[in-house]
Amino acid sequence: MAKGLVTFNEDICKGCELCVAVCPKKIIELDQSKINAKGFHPAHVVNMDECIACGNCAIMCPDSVITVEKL
Amino acid sequence: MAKGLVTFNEDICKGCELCVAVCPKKIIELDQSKINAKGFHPAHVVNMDECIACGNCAIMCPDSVITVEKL
Amino acid sequence: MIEKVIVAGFGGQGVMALGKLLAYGGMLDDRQVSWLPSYGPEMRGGTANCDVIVSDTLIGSPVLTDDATAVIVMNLPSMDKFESHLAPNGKLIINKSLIEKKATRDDIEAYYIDANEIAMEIGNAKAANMVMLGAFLELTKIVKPESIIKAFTKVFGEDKAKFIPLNELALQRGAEAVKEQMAVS
Amino acid sequence: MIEKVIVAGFGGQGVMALGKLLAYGGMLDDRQVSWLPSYGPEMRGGTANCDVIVSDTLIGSPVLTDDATAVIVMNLPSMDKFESHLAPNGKLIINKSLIEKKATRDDIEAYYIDANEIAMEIGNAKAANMVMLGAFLELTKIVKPESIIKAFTKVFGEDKAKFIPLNELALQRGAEAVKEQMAVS
Amino acid sequence: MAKVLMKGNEAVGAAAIKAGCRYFFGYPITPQNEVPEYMSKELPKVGGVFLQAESEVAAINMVYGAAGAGARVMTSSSSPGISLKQEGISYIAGAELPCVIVNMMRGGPGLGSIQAAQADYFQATRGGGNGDYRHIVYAPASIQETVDIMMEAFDIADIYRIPVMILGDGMIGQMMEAVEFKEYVPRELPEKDWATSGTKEMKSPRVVNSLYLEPELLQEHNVNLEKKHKIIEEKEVRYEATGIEDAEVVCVAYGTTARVAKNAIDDLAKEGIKVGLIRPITLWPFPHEAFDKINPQAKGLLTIEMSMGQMIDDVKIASNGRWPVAFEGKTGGLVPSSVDVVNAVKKMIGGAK
Amino acid sequence: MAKVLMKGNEAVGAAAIKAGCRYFFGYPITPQNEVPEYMSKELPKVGGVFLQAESEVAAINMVYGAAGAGARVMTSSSSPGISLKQEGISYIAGAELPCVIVNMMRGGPGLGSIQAAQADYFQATRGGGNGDYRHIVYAPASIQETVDIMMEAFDIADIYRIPVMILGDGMIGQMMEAVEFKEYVPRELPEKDWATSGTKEMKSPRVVNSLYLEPELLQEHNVNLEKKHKIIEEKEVRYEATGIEDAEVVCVAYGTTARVAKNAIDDLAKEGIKVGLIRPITLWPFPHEAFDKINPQAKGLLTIEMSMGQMIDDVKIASNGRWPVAFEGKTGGLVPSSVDVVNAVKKMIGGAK
Amino acid sequence: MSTIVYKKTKALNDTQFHYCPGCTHGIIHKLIGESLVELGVLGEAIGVASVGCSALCYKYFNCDVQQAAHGRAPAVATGIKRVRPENVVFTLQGDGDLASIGAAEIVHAAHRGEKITTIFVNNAIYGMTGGQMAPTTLIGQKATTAPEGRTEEHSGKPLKIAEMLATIDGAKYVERVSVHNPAAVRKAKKAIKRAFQCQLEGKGFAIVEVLSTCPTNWGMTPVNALGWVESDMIPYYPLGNLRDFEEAK
Amino acid sequence: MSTIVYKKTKALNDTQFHYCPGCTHGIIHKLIGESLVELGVLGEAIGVASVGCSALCYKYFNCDVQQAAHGRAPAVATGIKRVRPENVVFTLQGDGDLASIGAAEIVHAAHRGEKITTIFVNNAIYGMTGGQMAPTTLIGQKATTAPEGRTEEHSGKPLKIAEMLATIDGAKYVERVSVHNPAAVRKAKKAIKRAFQCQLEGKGFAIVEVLSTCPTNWGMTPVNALGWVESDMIPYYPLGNLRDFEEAK
Ligand SMILES: Cc1ncc(C[n+]2csc(CCOP(=O)(O)OP(=O)(O)O)c2C)c(N)n1
Ligand SMILES: Cc1ncc(C[n+]2csc(CCOP(=O)(O)OP(=O)(O)O)c2C)c(N)n1
Ligand code: SF4
Ligand code: SF4
Ligand code: SF4
Ligand code: SF4
Ligand code: SF4
Ligand code: SF4
Ligand SMILES: [Mg+2]
Ligand SMILES: [Mg+2]
Repeated sequence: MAKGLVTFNEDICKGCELCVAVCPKKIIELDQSKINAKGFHPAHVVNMDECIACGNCAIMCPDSVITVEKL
Repeated sequence: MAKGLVTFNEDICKGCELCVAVCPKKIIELDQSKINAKGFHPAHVVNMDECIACGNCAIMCPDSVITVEKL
Repeated sequence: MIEKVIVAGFGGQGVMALGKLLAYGGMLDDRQVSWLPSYGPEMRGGTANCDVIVSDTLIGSPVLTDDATAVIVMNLPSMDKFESHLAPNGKLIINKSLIEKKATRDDIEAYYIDANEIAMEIGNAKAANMVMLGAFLELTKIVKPESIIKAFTKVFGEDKAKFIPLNELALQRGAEAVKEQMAVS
Repeated sequence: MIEKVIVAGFGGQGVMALGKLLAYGGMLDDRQVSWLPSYGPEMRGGTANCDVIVSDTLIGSPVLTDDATAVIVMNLPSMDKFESHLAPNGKLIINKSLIEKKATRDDIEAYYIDANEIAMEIGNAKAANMVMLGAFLELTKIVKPESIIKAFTKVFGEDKAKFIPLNELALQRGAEAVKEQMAVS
Repeated sequence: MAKVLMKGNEAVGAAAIKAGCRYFFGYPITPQNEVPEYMSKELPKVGGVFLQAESEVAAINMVYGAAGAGARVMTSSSSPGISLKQEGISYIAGAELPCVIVNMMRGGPGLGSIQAAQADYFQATRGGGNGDYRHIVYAPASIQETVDIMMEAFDIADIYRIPVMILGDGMIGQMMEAVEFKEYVPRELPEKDWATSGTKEMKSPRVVNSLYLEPELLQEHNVNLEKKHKIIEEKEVRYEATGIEDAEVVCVAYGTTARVAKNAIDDLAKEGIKVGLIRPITLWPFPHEAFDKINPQAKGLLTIEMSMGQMIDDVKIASNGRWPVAFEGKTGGLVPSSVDVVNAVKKMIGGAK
Repeated sequence: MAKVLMKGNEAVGAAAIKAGCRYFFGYPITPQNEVPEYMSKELPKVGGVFLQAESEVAAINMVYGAAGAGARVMTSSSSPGISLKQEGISYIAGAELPCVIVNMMRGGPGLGSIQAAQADYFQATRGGGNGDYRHIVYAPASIQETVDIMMEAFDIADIYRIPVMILGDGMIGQMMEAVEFKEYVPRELPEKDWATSGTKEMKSPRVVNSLYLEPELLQEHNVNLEKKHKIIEEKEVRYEATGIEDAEVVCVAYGTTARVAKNAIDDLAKEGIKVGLIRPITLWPFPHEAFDKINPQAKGLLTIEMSMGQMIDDVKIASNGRWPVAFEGKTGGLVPSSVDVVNAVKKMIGGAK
Repeated sequence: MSTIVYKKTKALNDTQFHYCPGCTHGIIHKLIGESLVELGVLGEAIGVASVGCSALCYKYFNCDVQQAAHGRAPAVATGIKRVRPENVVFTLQGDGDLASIGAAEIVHAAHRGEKITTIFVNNAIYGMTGGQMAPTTLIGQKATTAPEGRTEEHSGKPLKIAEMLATIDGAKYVERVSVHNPAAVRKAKKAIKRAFQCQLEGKGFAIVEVLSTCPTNWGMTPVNALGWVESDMIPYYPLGNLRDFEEAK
Repeated sequence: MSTIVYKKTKALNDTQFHYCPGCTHGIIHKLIGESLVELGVLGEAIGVASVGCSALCYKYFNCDVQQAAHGRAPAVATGIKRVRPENVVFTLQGDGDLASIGAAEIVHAAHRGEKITTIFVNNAIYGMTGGQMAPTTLIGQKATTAPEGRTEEHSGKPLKIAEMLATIDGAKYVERVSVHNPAAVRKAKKAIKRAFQCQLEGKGFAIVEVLSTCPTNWGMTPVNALGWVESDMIPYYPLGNLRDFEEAK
């Protein structure tokens, strides 16, 4: 399996959880410890090692928060 | 064959010849000898004996000029 | 010099064309001209009329109400409607072929032209309007018949040039017809 | 007596509801009232604010520009925007839970309420707006808390009656929180 | 009835239903959405019909059909939507059908903004549609007045067989105030003996129409409409006028801006400056008569609008050169403040006192 | 070029093409059908596009799109069709796009008649659409003038980025007069650096828009529009004024009725009655300045219209109480006669002389 | 004894039609009138006239009529029917009116399943205004706004209204007929009657598209115009029923 | 070395969307932008914004945009395309905009075979104005103007735009897609690209109907909204291609 690197432009995340829902590895979560300027808990990957770089999260993110790289 | 009696409300005939065209017996003509108040030669039946009371002429007359009776 | 003319008849009798030729001819004679049509609600078979002004001076309103100097009527309903639009001493030119009635006013000049018959004689029933125009021109001299003929292809297109001789003739015959009456009247 | 209040925050923080309860309560207390909302282009997640006037005399314009007697701000952008709308000596009531900044003007009275924390404490984060309202009522006495509670089912419907005790508590806690500051300030 | 706190838009709906309106055809547009939303909830309960049309154009033509069939019917929209209704309104006026049209104005031109404005005054009072027609325009300044006028509007429409427009703005539509619903007491209304209902009961066919191909008949029709307009101008003018006989300056303002003017006038009074107010309640017919009562020595008239200046034309006509006419306004969703008005008045009387 | 005899409607088309108009979007309606018909025949010959839209609403929005893409574009219609275009016109004004709109007015309200009228004056000059906007309105009185104005109209539209309306009537559209086409000499025109054309040549994206959700921005936009309007009012007013300095009565009339007025004035002159004429050529901006030249002792102003009286509002504003203002008119397709005008003038000066 | 084979319907009064000689608008008027009489609902009928040559039809029908703005007859009919569900409401619309400016209104009357009956007179031209191109004008057909004839490249292929509306569930009866000869007229009458029946049974929206002539603007004699319907129109606009009270496919 | 699997398209600038959290309007914007870039025509593109939540899309796209009146985007696009046939013109329209007020304009853009591309965002509701019923609102679905849920008796069954337009010959490409999961999004992108291809090849009108969510007005979480598209919308609005460059049947 390919490995992935997923980065979030946290400031513009709206916490909608679409990325969370479509990640096949279930490794995305909202970061309850943060609130961004828009007032949302931004999404982040909790276990990057499991990421398979499928791009689903990025494809589904309506706000282009996510960049996915294959390592 | 049924026999027919066809009457024309000549004053309102517009001389369009639709009745002429659809008469299966070809017995309708415009009466070139008359001009009605609207400025048209009105239609009339030239040989009533041949009329079969099919009603075609009346059905097609857009101006309800024609009444057809079966004798 | 100014002529304010109402031309009226059934749709199909060429009243609009008559008016246009008159206006175009007037323009070719370097006069001021206007032509204003008016149609009934019917697309075909209804009545039609136009107001034409040919003048040496600037034309004000193109609408003629009760100040027409001439009225050319091609059928009875038109005569009934427009006789009253003539100014006193105006000319009423009547298509006798289709109108049996006489003018009712006595403060005007009336002329009776067998326009349809004359047109048939010269070979085309459709030229009745030109016969009437010929009569009008003879009476008023407001536009030269040559100018009308020049206007012909402008109004109807070059491909109608072949009808010019017929129409020239119609104008002449109309003029002749009215001359007789000018003599007697 | 007249209070002209701007209530502002994120959509979802209940600022519109706060304003409505205040206006309805004022009406039950036989005062003249007006409530005027204003939304940003976003349907959700944007900012929202409303102007509320509670008065003993006829209300002129329902719009508050720079003549607010009190401003209740639930988040930082609202504070940045509306602090300037306060009239001199006006009251700025700040949701300290989300706003770290202090009031910048010194011709006004500022109060800092840990609204979100207090609301969490009493069991519902959504009640932060009621905590703020409690503080405001304590400061101004413009409407009786009982009237706000009476207004509750009118504004939200009978089926929300079960939330009344919670909201009553939130009003009280807000009042208490501001009382401490009135003491110190 | 006890007072309730209500949004202007909902109050519009409630008042209409109380006044017997049973049919509503409309299309969503901010800031009047609560009108159709209220109607969709409440009309079915009283046996009425709410229908969301496919467009404002369709809505106004549904109103035409329903009104022609004898119904009490209304529609509601906001500025761009009202623009689309202009042909239909012209038809309704031409066919002399009664109906009520609400316009909660917003900023323009074009898509503009969704905030309150008063920039459709010309359209409302001059007819944005084609031909010689008029319709009554009421401009309420509070929710209570909106409700009271709504309840009368349907009667007025029926009596004169004319569309009646309620010209509010986004603020009137969106704000909440306390309001009391009086019992609806209908005026004496003429029978709708022109409404299409089928010829069954042996009546002769009825035609609802605005087409008159013969110019003479159309002219006659226009003259008859004009006669009706004259009667309305005589009988239906409404306005509020305060302190105009001895004013130094008279403010003229309607709806929301009249409220601002009142604040300013109070403030100016405190400074000893006497300012009067004419608040047209009917924009058409415009209250020309009110101007005859103005202090002839007044320094001028100040028109205040949430527009770049539209009613000012009527103020000038009414003034007829007797006083200078000035303008103070904001547009695009902004509301002039009482300070703006105070300053404008002071400018007119020549600096601060 | 030699004179030709042309129908007004065709002359409109011919002049537009001479002025470089290459796009026409319209919908049939009497009495202006010869405009689209002419364009459908002639535009393809010069590489232009004629498109019959599905409706007037679509047509005006196609004009919006084409104008926004930088084209010289026009549409044409008659009264009810113009009503339908009001929202679109408001958008075009709001987005500051240049275009030419022809209205050959007919009788109204509603479907009305197909005969000539001047009953859309309010709509044309006040904007039947929503919001604060204006557009230039030219009212030619002869085919020659129509042609001359058409050829300028596109330049004016480009210079000010504003819709320009040619307000004719069925008579102007249907009549034939001799007309001479002068060579089109364009004014100095600003570059259309706002037109959407793709960002290919490394330009930054362009937006054509009338939406300003922030009230402050919309207000600013409105103030900018107003500034433009003021410049137009200063620079583009056009009118004809004759014999007004020593007139007993001054007629005010535009288009067709101005021609009637001229006849009447000639007739009155023969009777020794001095009557002047103000003929606004631009209806907006209205020629207020002309009124300052009127004989202060004149007995009054007579507005003549083919309507129940619409321009009379502007005449009253311009008069500003200096003279009484009277009205003479016919509507619904009828044209006032010179006798009507003569009588009206005599009435004003107190019976026959 | 004699029996009447054909006599003017009592649904029409004695005002003479303003239609051009041989224009089949007149035949369609007769069919509507006869259908209303035969169904016994003339007294309940409220017609909606559109803008086109038939704009003046209110002068001819012996029933109540409202004249509607161009294209808006379905909206006007909706307004009437919602107020008076017990009445029989129909619109009479031309192809300029219904297929062009009124496209949204007819689609949405169908979409809502409005219980009205529409008689759609498709003569492939704008009659009243003098022969401009309609959405239904055939490829190659000349019109005053398509002086060289309609081309697909410039204006697309003619719009098939019956086919389009038949995809909408609320359109419970959709049929295309013609009136170019007596047999066709008899079929057209059946369809019109059934379209009213659809309304009487409360099924939903019903429309009959009738291919009709415009001798004046086609530049043909009335008789030749009938021939053109058969030779040119019917091949592009096939006659037949598309929906007969059942659901959309 | 790492390769980029997914990165924000350069067809969008850095302005943040005003859309509600999880609203799939944003996904659709991305697909349009990516398609334009991949086809190499971003520089030729002229978009037409409609009136609905996407009215402000001109703030986001890195191409020229005209904002159109409600429902009239196809007319505006027609005006642009007839003036600039070499440009790539697209409209982005909601279901209120396209299926309701703009029904005539979309039908006629299709009818004329206008060489434009329409992206039709069907979220079964009026988003921007706060949740009123659309022609596409499902039976039983609640809306602020259908507080008890839409009923067939009152408002008919929802309008199937793709099916209706597919009957029109000039509509050369018609497909319905969804964006409720990554696989659907990938298919949607293909369809949108092909719809632009249709324009680039000069075939005619192309439309892609995209089933989209409105969590806010549906009263659901964004994730549940995706589920509702699958469970409720797709069964009524079947996905798939209806016209792929060929003639209408
Ligand atoms: C809003 C509006 N636009 C245009 C017209 C002009 N107009 C009158 S009838 C007509 C079209 C007639 O064509 P059609 O509907 O096919 O009817 P037909 O005359 O062919 O029977 C038009 C465009 C109008 N009256 N109103
Ligand atoms: C002429 C006109 N009518 C109504 C409106 C109000 N309006 C704005 S957006 C909208 C509908 C939005 O719904 P939709 O097209 O489905 O887009 P969505 O917001 O759902 O994406 C309406 C009716 C308007 N701006 N203009
Ligand atoms: S790329 Fe795939 S696996 Fe990795 S976080 Fe995104 S959705 Fe999960
Ligand atoms: S999909 Fe995008 S906006 Fe939504 S939570 Fe994930 S990163 Fe944030
Ligand atoms: S009834 Fe038949 S046979 Fe007799 S005249 Fe008429 S068409 Fe001819
Ligand atoms: S069909 Fe009727 S109108 Fe035509 S010629 Fe025969 S009788 Fe006359
Ligand atoms: S113009 Fe055509 S459709 Fe109209 S009445 Fe004449 S023939 Fe019939
Ligand atoms: S209202 Fe609905 S469609 Fe609009 S942005 Fe929010 S979720 Fe999306
Ligand atoms: Mg037709
Ligand atoms: Mg939507």
